[in-house]
Amino acid sequence: MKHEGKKLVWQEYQKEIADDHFFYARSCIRQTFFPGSEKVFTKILKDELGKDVYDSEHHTSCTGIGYHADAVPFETTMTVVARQFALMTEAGYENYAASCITSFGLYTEILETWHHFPEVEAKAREFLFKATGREFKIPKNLAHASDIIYKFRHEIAEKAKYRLVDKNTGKPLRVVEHIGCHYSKMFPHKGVGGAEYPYVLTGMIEAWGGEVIDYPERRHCCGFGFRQYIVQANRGYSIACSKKKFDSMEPYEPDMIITNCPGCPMFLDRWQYALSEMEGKTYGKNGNGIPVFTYEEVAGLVLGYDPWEIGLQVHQVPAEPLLDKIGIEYDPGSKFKGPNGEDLGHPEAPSYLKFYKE
Amino acid sequence: MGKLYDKLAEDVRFVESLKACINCGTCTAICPAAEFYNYEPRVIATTVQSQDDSKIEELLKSETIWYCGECMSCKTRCPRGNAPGLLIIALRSLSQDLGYFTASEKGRQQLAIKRTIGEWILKYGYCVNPDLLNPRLHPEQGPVWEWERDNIEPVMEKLGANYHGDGPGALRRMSDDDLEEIRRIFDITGGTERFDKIEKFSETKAEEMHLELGHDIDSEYFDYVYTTNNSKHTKS
Amino acid sequence: MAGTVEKVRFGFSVNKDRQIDYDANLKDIADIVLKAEPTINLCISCGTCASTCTAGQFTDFSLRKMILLVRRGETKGLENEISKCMLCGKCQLACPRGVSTRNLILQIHKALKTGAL
Amino acid sequence: MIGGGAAGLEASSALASLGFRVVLVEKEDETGGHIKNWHALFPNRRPGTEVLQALRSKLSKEVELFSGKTVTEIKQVQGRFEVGSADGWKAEADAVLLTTGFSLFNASKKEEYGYGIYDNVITSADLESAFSAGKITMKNGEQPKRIGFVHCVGSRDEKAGNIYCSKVCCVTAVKQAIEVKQFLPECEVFCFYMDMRMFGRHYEELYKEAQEKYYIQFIRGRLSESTEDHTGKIILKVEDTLLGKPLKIGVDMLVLMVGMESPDITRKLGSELGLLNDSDRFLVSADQHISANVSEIPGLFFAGTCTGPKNIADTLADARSAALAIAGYFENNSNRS
Repeated sequence: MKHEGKKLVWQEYQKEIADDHFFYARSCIRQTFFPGSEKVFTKILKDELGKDVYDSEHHTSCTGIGYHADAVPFETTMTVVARQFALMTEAGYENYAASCITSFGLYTEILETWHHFPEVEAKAREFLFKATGREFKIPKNLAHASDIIYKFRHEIAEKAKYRLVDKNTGKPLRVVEHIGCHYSKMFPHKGVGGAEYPYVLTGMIEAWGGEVIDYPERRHCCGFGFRQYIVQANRGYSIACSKKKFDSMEPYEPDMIITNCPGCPMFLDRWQYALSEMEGKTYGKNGNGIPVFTYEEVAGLVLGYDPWEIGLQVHQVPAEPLLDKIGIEYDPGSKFKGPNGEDLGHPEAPSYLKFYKE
Repeated sequence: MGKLYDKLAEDVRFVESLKACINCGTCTAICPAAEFYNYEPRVIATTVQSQDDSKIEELLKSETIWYCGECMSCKTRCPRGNAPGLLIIALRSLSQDLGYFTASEKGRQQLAIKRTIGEWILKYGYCVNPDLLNPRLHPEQGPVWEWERDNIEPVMEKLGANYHGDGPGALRRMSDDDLEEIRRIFDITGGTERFDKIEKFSETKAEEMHLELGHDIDSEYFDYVYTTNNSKHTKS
Repeated sequence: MAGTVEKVRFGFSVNKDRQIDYDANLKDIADIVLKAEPTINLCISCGTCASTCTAGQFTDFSLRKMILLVRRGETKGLENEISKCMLCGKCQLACPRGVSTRNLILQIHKALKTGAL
Repeated sequence: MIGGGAAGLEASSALASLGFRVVLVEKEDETGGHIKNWHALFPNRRPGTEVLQALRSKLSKEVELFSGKTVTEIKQVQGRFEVGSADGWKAEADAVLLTTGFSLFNASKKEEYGYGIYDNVITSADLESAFSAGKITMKNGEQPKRIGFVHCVGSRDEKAGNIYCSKVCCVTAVKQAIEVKQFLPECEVFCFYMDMRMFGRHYEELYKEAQEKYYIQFIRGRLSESTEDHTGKIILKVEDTLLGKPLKIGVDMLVLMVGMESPDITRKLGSELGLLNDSDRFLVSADQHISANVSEIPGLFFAGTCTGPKNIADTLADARSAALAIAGYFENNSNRS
């Protein structure tokens, strides 16, 4: 493998990412499963970097999951997206920051469609005005939240308390990066590093001391597939996709997986549990899984945030072996405690996957 | 050129997705659905390209068009700049418009999607919400999710969410005004019409199958479409 | 892990992969057939054999596909497939590359029956 | 003559034999263009040097050769042409023949194939050099046990910016596949193609020989991506389109059949002269069938691959045809005056 070759590709795909004043749009899946990640994102931007992030109470889902599960027509989705843009415009912002990859991909796709078919944009404007009386400007800058963390990765590294390094050996941790399909597969130039060798997570991992693993099924979808997960009868497809990835990355003995899409970390986490129950198979050492993180969680960890404040306890694959490997200080006993230290009991232990109750 | 083909050609997704396929198989080679279903995006493209209405009708009533996961990996690679994944969106739209989707097991699942994700958007402003992800329908979410659901308020507070709260933040309660705007958008843009069609055609199918359609996720027909898998979709 | 009992009812099982895994597939049948009837190498997958095939009119039998399946090591279920051929030999007359199709089918049949499996 | 490859050499000697004074400018130190990098030629695998020597030996002393000069400028001054190079060299001519040839597609632009990233992914040109050096080895020094050839790399590909077929890659792949088998008889060879375009005499026979004598396997499917596994093997994903199934196969070495492109220099000189480039960026002849060597500018002519992909025999015929066209042009001009 020639690292230089990848660097040449990366140079081809530099994208402009705004520096400040973001209109932040939350994600259906992220806020449901990993709300701590959205908290970390705004905390890092506001408290660590002194940026202005506008969090509107009026915005909604972009309807992307409904659209890609084909229950919501394109015209409806475009108009809801137009409404999000209108909220941004009304709030006096120009830089749109999406927490979700499906949203980011959809916004990109819609802007592209509007560019090529101006009559479609005109129709969306007309629909929006009829339904809400709102009007909008197209964002000056559209970024995924991971683009923004990528942009400030070195600033985060400077403030970091920990590095993605094995505290005993001093060696970089071996990290699998998983990019949401809709980040750049449709429009390679809209993603940092393009579609084939995306750099957005690699850049963070490198800046924070880790080493990226390039394994054969690196580009494979996690298997969400919208309707392929939503409907129980189809979940065999969804889990098969993740399994293919685990089998492919296993020989590299990864320490962790980092993702930038809201759905992927949930699936890569839960499917390890389901596979362990179905097949007795675990992908880490000694019955552990491979812990899966959002990039916000990893940023929070290197900055020294409390693992239980950022939400690592709601992962099914425990993070403790990794925290120990890095040497992150944490209180095992407060893992499943409430906000004021109250006892909330604890989840049941799975049959095979290792469980750390305290 | 047939009527169904003409209808497809009206869809902007179609215009963006199919420009003279050369049958090279680049899409199938990279397609996750081609690995785990009896499915080839290449064949979808050539079938539509034939402009043969009887073949297209067959496709609209088939299981085949429901296998794609819309990951759009095909779009990255096609040497002709096609996107079978977008073509699938156009086909699925038409299949639902014409009521053909109830002819296939996978197509019938649209009712389950409408009654979950679809209606949740209108109720919560988001496609998913922890309140809705019942461990009974999602056993794969595991014991940690069950614990989280049992302790949802303190856990969400600890993780900084504004669970069911007013004002901004994760998992906030959406205001009625905002939800009303979304509903109006659905009414004007064909979203409501799509939902109604899914219900209407599912009703006919449910009657035919002697299953109770009901109005929510606790009905015979819902349960049937949500869980049935005849196992003929994959390699045996 | 042998003897694992599924404790949770998920309502689905992991879909099987239909991708041809060339490296994992055994090529024992192909090896035998290649030696027994080397003209299999001359096939250009033009489909003339399949289009002229009488059995192919009434079943989904296709010698063109059969040859590829043997070469890729995808031999599961092939024995049943090949028994659909009636050995009429029309394909041999039609083949533009001079593949000895009749003997090829016999050799595939034989290999599948007695092969190294 | 701008360019001393096959077309430039052949047209020069043809024009010289017709009695014209010829100035041949070549950007490299030696004439021969791509042929001098090609170990053997299809379909009969004769050494490239053999053809090159024949072409060079025909050059008489009437041909004045300037090598190591990159032409950067062609100007029309009062019915004549002024040709200049970057280092200040200048020449005047009554007619100019562009024989600027082709450049090879930069394989690293097909990012998903991993050229320049994965160690054992090489191009067809790299493989010719390996043949010349008499050594086909992987990065670790071992001999490959399985090699894959990918047709249409940078050809028939809108994503790569080239919709056209480069014509010669299919037969080159077959030739190289056979040579690999002659070199390493134990090595398995696979060709991944979309269509086998065996357009020339004895090409189809070569294809048959590859199957019959060398057991080379042809799989109809365009490569979608290659990756490297933990053992260094290159993992390919294609569809076996004739079976209608995705296929995964590991190879020790992957050879990318890079296509032909119009070189930057042709487009630069062409646009300064006001010549038209086609959508494929090759130069446009006055008439594709009837006057393929004639440009829109009186006195300016084309030969060889500057007007599109050609094999050597067609290039040489095109060069001789250009020589006749130029001779005819002077004949007409002198009759008129």
